[in-house]
Amino acid sequence: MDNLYRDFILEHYRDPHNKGVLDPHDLHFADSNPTCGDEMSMTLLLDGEKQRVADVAFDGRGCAISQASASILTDELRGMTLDELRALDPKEVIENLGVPIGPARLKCALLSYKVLQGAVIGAEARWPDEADVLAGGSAP
Amino acid sequence: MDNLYRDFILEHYRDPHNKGVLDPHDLHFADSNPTCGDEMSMTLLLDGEKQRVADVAFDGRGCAISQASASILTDELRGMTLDELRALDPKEVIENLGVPIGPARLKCALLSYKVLQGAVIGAEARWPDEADVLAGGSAP
Amino acid sequence: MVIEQQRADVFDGAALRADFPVFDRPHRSGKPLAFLDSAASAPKPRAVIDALSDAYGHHYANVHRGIYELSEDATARFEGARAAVARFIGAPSEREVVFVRNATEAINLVAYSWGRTNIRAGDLILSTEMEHHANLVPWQQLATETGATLEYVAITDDGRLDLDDLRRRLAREPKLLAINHVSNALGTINPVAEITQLAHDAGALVLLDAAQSVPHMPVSATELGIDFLALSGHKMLGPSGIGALWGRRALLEAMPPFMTGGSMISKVTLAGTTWAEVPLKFEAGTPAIAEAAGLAAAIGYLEGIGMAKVRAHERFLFERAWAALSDIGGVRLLGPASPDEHAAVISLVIDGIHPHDVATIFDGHGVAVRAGHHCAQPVMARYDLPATTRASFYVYNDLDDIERLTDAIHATQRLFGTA
Amino acid sequence: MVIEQQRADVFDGAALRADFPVFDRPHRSGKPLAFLDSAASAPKPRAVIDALSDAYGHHYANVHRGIYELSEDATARFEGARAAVARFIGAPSEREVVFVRNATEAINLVAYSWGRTNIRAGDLILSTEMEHHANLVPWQQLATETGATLEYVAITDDGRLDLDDLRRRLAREPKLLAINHVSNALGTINPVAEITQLAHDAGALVLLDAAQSVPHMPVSATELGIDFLALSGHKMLGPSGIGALWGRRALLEAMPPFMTGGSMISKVTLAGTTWAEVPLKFEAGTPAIAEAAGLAAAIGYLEGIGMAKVRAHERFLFERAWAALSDIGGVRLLGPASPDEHAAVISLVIDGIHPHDVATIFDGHGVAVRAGHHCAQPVMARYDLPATTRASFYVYNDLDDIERLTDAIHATQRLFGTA
Ligand SMILES: Cc1ncc(COP(=O)(O)O)c(C=O)c1O
Ligand SMILES: Cc1ncc(COP(=O)(O)O)c(C=O)c1O
Repeated sequence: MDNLYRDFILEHYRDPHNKGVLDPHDLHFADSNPTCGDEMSMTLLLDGEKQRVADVAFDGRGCAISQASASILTDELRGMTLDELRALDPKEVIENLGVPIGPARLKCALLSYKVLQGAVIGAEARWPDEADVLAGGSAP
Repeated sequence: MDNLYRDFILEHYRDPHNKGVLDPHDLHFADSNPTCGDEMSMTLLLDGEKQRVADVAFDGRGCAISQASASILTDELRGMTLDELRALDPKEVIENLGVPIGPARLKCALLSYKVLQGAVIGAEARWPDEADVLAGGSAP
Repeated sequence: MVIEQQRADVFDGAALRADFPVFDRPHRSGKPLAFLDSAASAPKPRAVIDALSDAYGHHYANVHRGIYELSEDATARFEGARAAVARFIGAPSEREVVFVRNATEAINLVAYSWGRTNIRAGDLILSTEMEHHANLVPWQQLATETGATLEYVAITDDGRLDLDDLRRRLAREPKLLAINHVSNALGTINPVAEITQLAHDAGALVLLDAAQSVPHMPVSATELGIDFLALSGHKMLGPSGIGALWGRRALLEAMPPFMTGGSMISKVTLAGTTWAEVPLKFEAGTPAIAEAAGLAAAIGYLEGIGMAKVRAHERFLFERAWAALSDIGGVRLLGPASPDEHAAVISLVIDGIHPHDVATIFDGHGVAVRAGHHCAQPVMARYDLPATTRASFYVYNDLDDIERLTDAIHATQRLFGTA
Repeated sequence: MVIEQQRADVFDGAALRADFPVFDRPHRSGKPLAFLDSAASAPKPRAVIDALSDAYGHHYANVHRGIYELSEDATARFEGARAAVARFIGAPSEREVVFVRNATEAINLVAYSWGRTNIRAGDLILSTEMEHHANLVPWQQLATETGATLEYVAITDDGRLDLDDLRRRLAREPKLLAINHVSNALGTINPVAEITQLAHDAGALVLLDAAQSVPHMPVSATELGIDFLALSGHKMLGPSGIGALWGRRALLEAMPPFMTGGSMISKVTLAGTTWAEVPLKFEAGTPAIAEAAGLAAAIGYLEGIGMAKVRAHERFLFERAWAALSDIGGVRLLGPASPDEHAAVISLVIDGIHPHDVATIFDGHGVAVRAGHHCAQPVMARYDLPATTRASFYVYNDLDDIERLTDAIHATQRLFGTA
């Protein structure tokens, strides 16, 4: 679908926000999308109370969708509490992308979400259930 | 196929020739048709030179086709040499039955042949290849 | 003999034949086909055949990995079929449904994967004397390889499971009870909910071979309380080459894969491999894609009738057939007489005539039945029979088929002079 | 870019599209379908779809055990399909052909049955760096379970098997070499006859994963000299849910069964079981009956064209596609450049654009390609790529598809600003 590749998606891909590795950091996780081999890591720095996100960065290689999704997602995280991160709805991540994501690209769009979940739960997170995430009817 | 069940087949079934067990005997073998559970044994008595069949009997339970086939086959064996028995063509066994045998009943018709082969080779014989035996075009 | 045409059932089986092309085909007997071998495999309605043609013609591509329209379409239909199976058998989640070739593979999968991980020397596995070979031989193999003991729950003279014998054997704390819901050789319906309760109380898991029940009656894995369920698509009007294993998610997740290869992996390196999530972990390689769509169509066809009605229809035919057959001299019937305990699968013996002869002669009358051991040789041994003749009924059967059956028996007895 | 329409090949691929209903179906791109993913699974010609409908509608019953017309008919067609497969792959006898679900199951069958009986701790098994997961993971599992060593023959930078490395590893006397004929990730055609000679000289058996060769070129198991061959029906225009294992008869006969149940037994008692003869010994339960007929129809369709012509057609398309793609800046091609060593399967990398994005954008242009690791993650690791885009060709492809492909690449590069 060409209309996945709106200008702002391509801009995020070419010029991703929050790309890199935070050093020092409080949380770190790396995961991959087994269907395409994309790898992504995320580092988070917390505030003094270790409650809220002070800074965040992601790193790794991937497609435009996974990179743009990570770029857009990480922009939203500063100031959020760990509980808020854990409660994040994958549907919202998809909606925030602002382009129609079908089942074939869902894992690309959710890789950043999965890595983030891994970072906050301290273990590999499951892929969200396709049926749940696409139920909103955002499939093309 | 009703025309399998000609009167002479049913007569052989009701009144089989050479039924029973020879005691003493020179050769003995028992085998079964795994698809229907029929079991058959054969005993053969050889002549003084242990070359030719002096007497033969078969025993066991089975369908009309396997019983008639054994009855008809055993009628033919007296006086034959062991080499002749081993060279017996399963096609002839089918032809001697005188009724059209299709693939579904081939094992019934050839059980006696297989038991006889077992007796003369002293080990379980293989089922003849269906394609070979039916090639004659006797299939319905 | 003419069977009285008053009906107490719920739909007209003969009318459904119009949906099944096989009944239009000319048969060499010159007679219409009285098909009484559905327990072996069922004919297919046009709805299933058309669903296959449509799936192959317009929605076919490999599933799961394709980023293009056709593959997304094929994947959605394949996963939709999984959901249909889950709904049809009352499974809590479609993620617990593994597509396999047939019930046999479903049982082998459990024997290999669960069995090789959980069964140790000295363990006890229970099966029963009434099982199909598919639910016997894999357990024999498992017992042989692991040094476990395999025992068979006894059956009664009238073909019911001996519940006292079951209780005695359960007291020795088997790890698993592998049992069929409906016996294909006897027609017996086992009281599975009650049996499962007993087995669970004794700490045993229950694997249900539902190959003969799911096609013919409402079955809910949840309500029965079982742990694994095996079924075959081809016995429920669906395509050949597809079946399903259902298992409780926690069990499936703890099990290692059975076959390995594409689709079932998470990450492969030359040094080693990690597995995909359930159910993909158990589906190595390209699955029976269009056949899954065909199975969903078969489920749709059966749901269109309603499984309670299917069961009522078959119960009615069973009662009529049992009564009619009981009236014929020289005919013995196997299995329980009560329609509560007996599906529309009737194993019979005609005195003095071998089942192979029976089936051949019936074929000449256009009546298709099965003759043999029905892949249940221990049942034959139990009743000291070489084989039986089996007539089994389904949605397209009706009273006329019972008449054709009884007529064929009379004709056969006349031919053999045993009438 | 317009590709010159002068042709050096043998038939008109575009004209064959009329035989395949999928090309009539409307696609959401609004454009005709340029299907370049046949290496994953092939569309079906009407001849196959109709053969399936006919098999299900008029010739369907369970096979092997039925004594009535329909079952005899179904059995004859099923065994006829086995003979067709044997003929198609140059097997000495159809009794050496085992029907399975797919190539993956064929390989697992050998790994379980032959492997568990013949491989001991310390033994060496060889596979290669270019294998599909189906020909890697089963051997990893076997090695892990038995304590054997699994090594991978190296591949060269241009994707050919490193024959020196093969010789070195063969010198250590492996028991088995498991190798693909054509790599689905690189397109490489391996010199199997030569490799088999080397392996046999070293005392190793050769299992050939022919999933990507049998559909596309004449293959003779006898001429290649191999010991086992695995194939999938769905990649050769046939149905899903059916594939075949061929093995030398003596090997198959010496192997224990893999799955157990009905049809594959000789005699079952509660105390133990004996097995049916090859190939039935390996076909537990009800097989993919109608799918076998469909596979025979696919073979008939391919034989109607002639496999030498199929190969010539694809070789022509490969040469044209390779040349056209090589001309595009920012595009890198994997695998050997010679058409003698490269099937019509081209893995490519477009600089700066991820294959997943490529495939999605191509889909918008009606061009279906595969993006990913192609179930060959070690190949990706070897070339340090996360994934590639793969275009694969078959009988219905032609020069217009190459043009669609190159146009789509240009459009993608423009969209990403990398043109
Ligand atoms: C080289 C090769 N081997 C094996 C396979 C596995 O085939 P299937 O998924 O049909 O078992 C494939 C399919 O992609 C393949 O390309
Ligand atoms: C009770 C029962 N279990 C298992 C099976 C095996 O089914 P399949 O051959 O489809 O694997 C059958 C089929 O006859 C059956 O009747």
